[in-house]
Amino acid sequence: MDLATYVLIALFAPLAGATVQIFLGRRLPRHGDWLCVGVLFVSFVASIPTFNAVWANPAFKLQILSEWLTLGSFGIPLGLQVDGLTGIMLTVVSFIAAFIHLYSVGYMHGDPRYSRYFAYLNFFTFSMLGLVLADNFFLIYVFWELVGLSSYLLIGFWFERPAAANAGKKAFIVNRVGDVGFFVGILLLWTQLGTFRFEEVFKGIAAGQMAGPLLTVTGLCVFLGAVGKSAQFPLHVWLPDAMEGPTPVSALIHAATMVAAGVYMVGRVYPVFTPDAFVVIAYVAGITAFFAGTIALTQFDIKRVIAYSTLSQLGYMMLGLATGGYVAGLFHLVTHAFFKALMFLAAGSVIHALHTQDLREMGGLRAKMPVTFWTMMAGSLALAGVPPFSGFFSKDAIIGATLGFVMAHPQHLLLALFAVGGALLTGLYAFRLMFLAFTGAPRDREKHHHAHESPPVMTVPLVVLAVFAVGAGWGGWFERLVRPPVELPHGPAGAHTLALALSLLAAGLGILLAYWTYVVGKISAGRVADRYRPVYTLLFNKYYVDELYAAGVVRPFLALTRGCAAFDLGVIDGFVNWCGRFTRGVSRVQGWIDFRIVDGAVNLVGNAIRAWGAVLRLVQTGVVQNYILVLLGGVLVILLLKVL
Amino acid sequence: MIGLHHYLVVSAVLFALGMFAIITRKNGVAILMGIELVLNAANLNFVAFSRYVWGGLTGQVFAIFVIMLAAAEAAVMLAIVIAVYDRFQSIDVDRVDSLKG
Amino acid sequence: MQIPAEAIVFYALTAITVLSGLVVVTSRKLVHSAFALVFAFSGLAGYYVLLSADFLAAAQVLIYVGGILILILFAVMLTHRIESLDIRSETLQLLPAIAGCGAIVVLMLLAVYRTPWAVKEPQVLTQTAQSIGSLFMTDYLLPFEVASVHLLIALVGAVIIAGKRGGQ
Amino acid sequence: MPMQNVLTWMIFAPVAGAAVVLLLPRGRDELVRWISLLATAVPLALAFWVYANFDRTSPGLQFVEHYAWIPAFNIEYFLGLDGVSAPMFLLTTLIAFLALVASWGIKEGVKGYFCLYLLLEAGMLGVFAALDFFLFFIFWEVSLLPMYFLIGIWGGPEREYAAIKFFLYTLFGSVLILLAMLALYFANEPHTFDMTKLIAANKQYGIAFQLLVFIALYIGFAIKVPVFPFHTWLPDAHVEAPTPISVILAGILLKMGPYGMLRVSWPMLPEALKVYAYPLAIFALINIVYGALVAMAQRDFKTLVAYSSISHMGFVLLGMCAIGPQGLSQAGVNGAILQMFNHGTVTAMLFLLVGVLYDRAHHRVIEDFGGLGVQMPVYAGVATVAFFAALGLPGLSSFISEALVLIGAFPAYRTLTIIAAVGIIITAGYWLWTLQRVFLGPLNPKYATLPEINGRELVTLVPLGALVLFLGVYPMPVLDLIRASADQLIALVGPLP
Repeated sequence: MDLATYVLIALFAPLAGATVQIFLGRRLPRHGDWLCVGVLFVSFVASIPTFNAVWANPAFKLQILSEWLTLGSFGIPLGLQVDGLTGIMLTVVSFIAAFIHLYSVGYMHGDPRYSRYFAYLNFFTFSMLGLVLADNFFLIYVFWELVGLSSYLLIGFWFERPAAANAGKKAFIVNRVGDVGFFVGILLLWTQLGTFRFEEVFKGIAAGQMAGPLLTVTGLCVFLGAVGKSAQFPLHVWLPDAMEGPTPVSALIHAATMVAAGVYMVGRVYPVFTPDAFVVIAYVAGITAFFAGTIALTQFDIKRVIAYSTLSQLGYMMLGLATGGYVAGLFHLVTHAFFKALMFLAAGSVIHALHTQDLREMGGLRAKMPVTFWTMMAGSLALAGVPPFSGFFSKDAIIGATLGFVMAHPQHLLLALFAVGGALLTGLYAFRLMFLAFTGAPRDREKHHHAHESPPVMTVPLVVLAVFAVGAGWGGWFERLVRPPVELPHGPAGAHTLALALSLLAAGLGILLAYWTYVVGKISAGRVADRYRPVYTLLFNKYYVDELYAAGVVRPFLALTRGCAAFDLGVIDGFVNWCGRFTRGVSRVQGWIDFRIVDGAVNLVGNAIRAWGAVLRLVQTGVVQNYILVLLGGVLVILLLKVL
Repeated sequence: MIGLHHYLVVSAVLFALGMFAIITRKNGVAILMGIELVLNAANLNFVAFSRYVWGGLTGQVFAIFVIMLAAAEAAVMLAIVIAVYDRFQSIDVDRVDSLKG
Repeated sequence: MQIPAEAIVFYALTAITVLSGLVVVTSRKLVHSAFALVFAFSGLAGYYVLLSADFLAAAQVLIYVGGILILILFAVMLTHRIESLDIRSETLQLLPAIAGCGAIVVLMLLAVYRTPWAVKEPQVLTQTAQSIGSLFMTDYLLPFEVASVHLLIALVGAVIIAGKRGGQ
Repeated sequence: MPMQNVLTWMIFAPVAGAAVVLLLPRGRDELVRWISLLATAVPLALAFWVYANFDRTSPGLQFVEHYAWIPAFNIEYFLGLDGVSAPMFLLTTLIAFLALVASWGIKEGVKGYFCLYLLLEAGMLGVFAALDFFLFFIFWEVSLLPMYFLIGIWGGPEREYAAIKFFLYTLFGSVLILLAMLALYFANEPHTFDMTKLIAANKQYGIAFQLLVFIALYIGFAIKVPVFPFHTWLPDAHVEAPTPISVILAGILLKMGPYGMLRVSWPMLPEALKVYAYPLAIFALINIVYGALVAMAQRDFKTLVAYSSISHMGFVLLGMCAIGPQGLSQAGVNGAILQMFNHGTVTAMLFLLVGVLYDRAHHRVIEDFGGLGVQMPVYAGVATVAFFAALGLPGLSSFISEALVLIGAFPAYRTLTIIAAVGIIITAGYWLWTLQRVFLGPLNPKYATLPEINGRELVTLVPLGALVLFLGVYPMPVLDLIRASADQLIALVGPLP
C-alpha cells in the first residue's frame, strides 16, 4: 500500500471508531473501549510510514486531491497534504491520543456514559488529524470547528454539573468568536487571490498579488482564529473553565493537541503574516505568556495551575513563531505536548487517588504514589526548562529567538522581559505545585490515608510520556524535519549564548524560590501574600478578566437582546396591532355612519309610510255610511267642477 | 204645462231624500229604503227623458230593467239583513264594523 | 186662468211623493217609514202614467209596492225582537248629510235649469205595453235574458245567505 | 401513470386524496390517516423518480406541461421544474410526508384536518411548479387558505388572533403581487402571464416601471420570507400552530417568498434589482443579526425557533442580492437556494423536536426544562444534531450554504458580510444557551417521568437528520440540481451597469 492509503487510514480510522461507538457502543463488550483504543493505535501505526518517509527525505511532499464542491467557475477543492511538519504532527498527535485513550480506560472506569466518552474522544482525534492534514483554508476551517465541537462535547461531558455545561458553552462560543475572525480572514484571502489552497495562496502572496496593510489585516484576522483556539490573551478565558471536563480530556485537548492547533495553523500559513502582523502577534503572545504565569502562582486547583501553565507555554510558542523562531516555536509545541500531557495525566492520577483537586488538601504523596511522583517530576523539570529535559531545548530556542528579535529591534525590549520573566515564573509555579502536592506533611489525613498508586493502565502511559518528556529534546531531530517556508533573518550569534544563560538562571532561581517557600519555609507564602494583598487578590481572581467579560460583554449583550425583543414586540408588533385597531376603529365609525344615515333614511321612509298608513286607516271606520258620505263628497266635487 | 224640468226637480228631490236616508239612518233596512228611493228617482229621470227628449220607449225599457234589478236587490237585501241580524243580533250599521282598518 | 188637469195631478203627485219621502227619511219608527214608502212608490206610478208609461206604472205598483216593500217589511219584522217593538233607529252624522244632500239638490237644479234640453213636443199618450214587449224580444233580447239569469242568481244567493241561519 | 405530466400527478394526488378523505364516513379516523398518508406518499415516490430523471446539465425547464387553460386572457396551465424550483419542490413532498406522519397525534376533527392538509400540500407543490404567473398566484392563494384554518382551528390558545394576523398579513402581500402581476400582464404585447415570455421581454420595461413593480413584488414576497419589518406574524403563527403545521409553515411556506423573488422579480426586473440590491442586503443583514438577537431573548421554545428561521432566511436573502461588479455571485445564488433547502430540513427537525417536547410536557418555556439529556438520551442526541446544524457547524448541511452565501456576498458587500458573520456568533450563542437550559444541567425532578422519544417521532426525525448529515459531508447531490439554472439566472440579470 502506498503512503496515501496509510494517511487515509490514519485519518479515517478514528472516525470509523467514533461512528461505530456512538451507535453500538453500549452493546459492545466492555462498552467498546477496546475498539476505540485499538483504532487509535491503528491510526498511530499507520502514521509511522509517513514519519519515515519524511525522515528519509525532509523535502518530502504528498498531495491527495479531490473535487468536493464545484459550481462552474467557483469551486471548493478537498485535499490532504503531508510534509515535514504534518508528518511530525500526525505521529505525535496519534501517539499521545493513543496513550491518553489507554489512560482513560482506567480513569473513566465506571462512568455511566463510558461508551459515549470514547466515541467523542475518537471523533476529536479524527478532527485533529484532519486539521493537521488539510491542504486548504476551507477544509482547515471545517476541521477547526469540528475540533471545537468535540472539545464542547468533552468539556461538558458530565453535563449534570451546571459548571461543566457552562464551561462547554463558553468554550464553544469563545472559539466561535475566533473562528469568525478566521473565516473573515479566509474570505479576504479568497476575494484577493481567488483560491483556498495554501500553495496557491503562498504563490499569490509571493507574487505580490496581496501585500501591505491589507495582508496585515488579513493576517491578523487569521491570527484571531488562532487566538480563539489556542486561548491567547483576549480569548483565553475558556481554557481554565475547560478543566471541568475529565482530566484525560484536559490532557489531550487542552494541553497537547487542540490548543496547539492555533500555533500549528500559524506555522502552516506562515507566509500570510507580514512583519507588522508578527509584532502584534508577539505582543499578544508575550502578554499571554507572562500574565498566565502570574495567575498560575496563586491558584490552588491542581488542574487550573497546569491550565494556566499551558496558557503561558502557548504564549511562548506563539512568541517564538512571531519573533522569527519558526522552528523553535513548533519544536516547543511538540515537546510541550509530551510533558504537558504527562503533567495532566499525573495530576489525573493524583485526583483519581485523592478524589480532590485542591492542592491545600494534598501533601506528602511522594511515598504513596512514587511512579506518579517521578513522572510528574520529569514533566515539571521539562516544563521549567531544566537542561537535559526536552523543555529546555525548545524553550531556550524560543528565548534565543526573542532576544535576537529584541536585539535587532530594541524598541521591543518588553518582549524580552516577558520571555525571561515567564521562564522564572514557570520554574516557580511548576515546583510550587510539586512541593505542595508531593512533599511535606500530608494536610488531609483522611484523604492521604486512602491515597494509593494508580493502576498500571494509568501508570504505563505516564511512564511512556515521561520517557518522551525527557528525551524529546535530544538529537536535533526536529530541525532536520522542519524548515521555515520563508527565509528568516538570523538573529545575532550572541543572542543564543545570552539566552542560554538567562533561561538557566531564571529557571534555577524559580526552582530555588519554590524550594525556599514551600519546603524550607524560609519565605512564608502567607506573609508574601499579605504584604502584597491587592496584587495577590488581583492575581487570584485572574485579573478579573472573566468578570470584565461578564459585565462588559455578556450582560449588556443580553440587555440588548431583551431590548430588541421588547422593540420587536412593542414597536413592530405594536404597529401591526395598532393598524388592526385603527382599521377596526375606522370600520366602526363607518358602520355607525352607515347605520345612522343610510339606514336611517331607509327607516325614515318606512316609518313615514307607516305613519301615513295609520292616519289613513282612521278613514276605514267600518261604518258604511261614512263611505257613502265620502262618496257623496266626491260626487259633489265633480258636479262643482262640471257646473262651475 | 208640465215640462221636463218639473220631473227633473222632483227626481232631484227624491234622490236627495234617498241619499239623506242612506247617510243618516243607522238601521240597515232604512238604508235600503233610501236606496229604493234613489232608484226610483233614477227611474223617473229615465222615463221623463224618454218622454220629453227621445220619444222612443228606451227609457221605459231601462226603467223596467231597473225595477227588475231593484227586486233582485231587495231579495238579496233581505237575506243579508237576516244573516247580519243572526250574526250581530242587530243590524245597526255602526256596530257592523268588523272590516274596520 | 184655468190650470190644466195635468198640472194639478202632477203637483198632487209631487206632494204625495215628496211628503212620503220625507216621512221615510225622518220617521223614528221603521214601520212608519216603510208605509210612507208605499205612498212614495204609488206617487211615482202616477208620474209614469203622466209620462204615458202605463206598462211601467203597472210594473211599478206590482213589483215595488207588492214585492219589494213586502220584502222590506219582512226584513224589518225579522230583524227586531217582538218585545222591543219601538223599532227605533237613530241617525248618524246628521249635519254633513244635510249639507251634502242640500248641495246635491242645488247643483242638480242648477244643471237642470242651465242645460238647454232638446225638448220635443210630447206625443200623445199611447199604449206602450205591446211595443215594450216587442222591444224586449228584439232589440233588448240579450239584456232581457241576462236579467232573467240575474234574477235566478239573486234568488239562489238570497236563499243560500238566508239559509245559513240554521248553521249558527 | 404517463410520465410526461408527472408534475400534474404530483400536485393533484393530494387533492384526490383530500376528496377521498372527505367522502369517508365520520368516525373512521384511522382510515382517514392511512389514506392521507398514501396521498402524500405518491408525490414522494414520484419525487424520487423526478430526481433521478432530472437533467443536471440543462439550465432550461424540464418536465414541462403546457396546455391552454383560459385562452380568452391567454392564461395557460404551464408547469415545469428547473434548478431553482427543483430542490424545494422535492423537499416539499418529503416534508409534507413527514409532517403528516407527525400529524398522527391529531385527535379532534381528523377528517377536516387531513383534507385541509392535503389541499395545502397541493397548493405548495403548485407554487413551486407553476410557470404561468396567474397559475402561480392561484396556487399561492390555495396554499394560504388551508393554512388559515389549520392554525385557526387546531391551534393553541390564541389561535384566532394568530390565524387572522397571518392571513391578513399574507393577503396584503398577495394583493400587491396581484397588482404587479397585472402590471406585467398589461406591459406585454400580446398580453400574457407566461413567465418565460415575461422574462424574455425584461429588456423592454422602463426603469420607472421596473422600480415600482419590483417594490410591489418585493413587499408581497418579503412578507412571506419574512424580512425585517414584516416578520411579526411569524412568531405568533408558529406559537399557535399545531406542530405539524409549524413544520410545514417553516419548512416550506417561508421558502415561497425567496423562490418567488428568484422566479419573478430577479429575472423580470433586473435593472430594478441592481438599484435595490444594496438596501435589500441591508435588510437581509438586519434579518440575520436582529433575528438572532431577538431569538436570544425568547422564553418560548417555538418563538425562539421562529426567530431563528428569520435569521436563517436572512442568509437566503443576502445570498440572492449579492451583486458584485460582475453581477450576481455564483456562490451567492447557489448558496441561497441551497440554504432554502437546508433551512427547510433543519427547521422541520427543530419544530418536530419542539413538538415531541410539547406533547410530553405540554408547555414550551425553556427555563422550566433542565437535564433532559439524562432522561431522554436519544431525544437529546437527535436534538444536538439539529441544534448544531442550526448554528452552522461544518459537517452539517447549513454550514455549507451559509459559507457559500458569505463567500458569495463578501466581494459585493464587505462590511455587511463581516457583520453577518458576527451574527453567526450570536446564533451559536442562543442555540447553545437553549441546549444547555433544556438538556444539560441537573435533571429537573418534574420531568423524571418524561418518556423517551417514541418510534413514530423517530420516523419523522431520522430521515431529516440523515439528510442534514449527508448533505453536510457531500452537498453535490442538491447543488448540481441548482448549478445550471443559477448560472442562467446570473447571466439573465447581467453585470452592474
